[in-house]
Amino acid sequence: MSEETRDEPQEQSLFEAPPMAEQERMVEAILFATAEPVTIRELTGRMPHGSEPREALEHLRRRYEGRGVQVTRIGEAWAIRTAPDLGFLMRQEVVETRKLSRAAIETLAIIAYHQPVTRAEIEEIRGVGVSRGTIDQLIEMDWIRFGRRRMTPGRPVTFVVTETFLDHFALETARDLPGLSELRAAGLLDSRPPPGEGEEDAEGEEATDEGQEDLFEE
Amino acid sequence: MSEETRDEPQEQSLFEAPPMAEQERMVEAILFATAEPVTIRELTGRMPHGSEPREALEHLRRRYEGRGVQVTRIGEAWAIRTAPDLGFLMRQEVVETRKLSRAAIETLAIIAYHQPVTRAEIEEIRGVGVSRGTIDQLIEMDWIRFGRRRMTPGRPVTFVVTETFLDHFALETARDLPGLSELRAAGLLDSRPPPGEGEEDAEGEEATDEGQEDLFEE
Amino acid sequence: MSDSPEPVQLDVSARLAAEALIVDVEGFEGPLDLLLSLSRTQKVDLREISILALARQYLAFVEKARELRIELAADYLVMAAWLAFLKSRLLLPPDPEEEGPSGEDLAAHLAFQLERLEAMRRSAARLMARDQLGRDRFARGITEDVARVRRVEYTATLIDLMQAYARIRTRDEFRPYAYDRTNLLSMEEALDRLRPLIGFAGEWTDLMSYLPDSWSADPARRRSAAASTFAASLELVKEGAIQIRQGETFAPIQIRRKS
Repeated sequence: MSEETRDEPQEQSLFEAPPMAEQERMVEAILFATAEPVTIRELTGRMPHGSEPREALEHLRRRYEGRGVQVTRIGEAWAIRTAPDLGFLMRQEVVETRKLSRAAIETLAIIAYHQPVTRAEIEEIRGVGVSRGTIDQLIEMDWIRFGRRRMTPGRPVTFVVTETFLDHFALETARDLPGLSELRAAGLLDSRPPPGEGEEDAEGEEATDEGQEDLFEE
Repeated sequence: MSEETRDEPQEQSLFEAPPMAEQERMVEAILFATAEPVTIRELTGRMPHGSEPREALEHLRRRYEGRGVQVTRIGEAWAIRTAPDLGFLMRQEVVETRKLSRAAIETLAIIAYHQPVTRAEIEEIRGVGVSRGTIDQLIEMDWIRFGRRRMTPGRPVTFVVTETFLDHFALETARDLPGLSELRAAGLLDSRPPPGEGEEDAEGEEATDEGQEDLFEE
Repeated sequence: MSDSPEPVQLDVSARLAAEALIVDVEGFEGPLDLLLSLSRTQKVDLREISILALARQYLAFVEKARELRIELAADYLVMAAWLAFLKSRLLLPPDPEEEGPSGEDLAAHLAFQLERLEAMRRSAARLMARDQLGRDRFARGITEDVARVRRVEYTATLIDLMQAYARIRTRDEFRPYAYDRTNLLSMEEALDRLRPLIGFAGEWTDLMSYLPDSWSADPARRRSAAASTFAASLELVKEGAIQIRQGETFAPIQIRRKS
């Protein structure tokens, strides 16, 4: 097999250099397989006598124009390199999905049910302070955004949920969020209403759906 | 209603795969970047959603036909390798591998042609015991690995060749082994039991042949 | 790939070669290898081989080796015994009373084994003659690693959201007890206080100097403020914003901005 094929070009080289197309193939193979960028001198040394590596290199460089890899000059040497616009393929993003922290999901729930709502109001409802990081995280996820400023002293900023939020939770509007009595019916509310209050709540549900402000006042 | 119809194409366009020419460039860049064969699964994972690496590979393979480097299939993976006729240029890159003993070469050939094959079967074919060192050496070179256990008494372990083996000997699949079909036609790959003790083995023989096909399919 | 050991001189006669065959048992990989080697002297297709002649040659070989007092491995002798038995079967007319396989069947199987071994030898040679990676074909010289970037994506379901809300509303019915305590500095408060101040802490400074003024006099308030400020400082260390140190047990805890 390879014995003859290996010897042949060498013998040929005694007389004349291989055709340019062949030289181009050679440069291509050498640039591909060599562990470091290759200089013209090195190419000359490795290719059959009489070869013109500079010209072959130029042909090769043009052939790779616009391809996924490119024939690139690095100082005095040449190498094949990934096209710059495809560098992103050499990075593999591993996405790790984590559940939102309790603080974040509670803050989000309050904003969704009570929007527009100020930070002070959120803290009052949660009964604990809301860290800046939690708000930042929800804004970064594009689940909440700033609403209008409240027309009260200090003109505090309010928070509302975004379209992205509605998309994620498959809601048309924040009003579609189930009301308290529905939560209770679904077993999501542990505490039992005081006797007799159940009826009242069923009606109150109507009101809840209408205005979230009402719910907050409750 | 109209909302839904408007949303659908939008979602599609979000995941629209890049044009095939662009996918070809991407496959080119990924294959060029590594010395190891890259599986279709890995390509799919790294390319944008909806890409068709199999088709892109086919385009790329054709593009490199006759070039100094070639797009080569190795089992379920793909790699770029220099054209074999240019090996003479790469004297500097030649890795001196440990010379394999005759026993190791024969054992390797028997595993390749008879896989999956048990140690007892290798010994039966060679007419001599297989030393542990021989098997260990081939496993260490990552040319053979353990296959499934044979469902016969004692559940002996079997050996099969690896992708590294295919890559090393420029084989697309184990089916491309030289002379495989002739050997099979001549019945030389049958595990023919010695006369008089074959009855219970007759079934096992069937299973062996099937197993081999199975493995090729993988 | 030659089976017989390398002859020292190429011009020695066939007789000498035959002797070498007898003397050098080590050169063979077992009885089957020896049989294959002997069968080659018949110069016929392995399927046509005379097993009888082969058995005679093998037995003669074993006999000769014994005369020369060469130690023969057990498997050579087992093969010899088996071939002697096979020879008798092939020579004698078949006994209809006798159970078991006929001499022809046994001979055919031996021929099959030899042919198969020969075929594997040829295949091994063809395999090794292929273009090999690292000798005739080469892999990429300059490789690029795939950098794995970890990205955390937070998520929640509608159920999570509703449960969270339900939790708060349920809690509403009993007002949180801790919140009523005025002598309690929360970690969030301490963090809010510490965060803008650390920008100025280029040097190591005592953590206690960061307590709010109104919190350092009363021991209860001071305790709470110290604890929450310390917790807040650990949070900032975790974020990589500051460094923290303590010379020894009970020594002042010092912090400074991470440059």
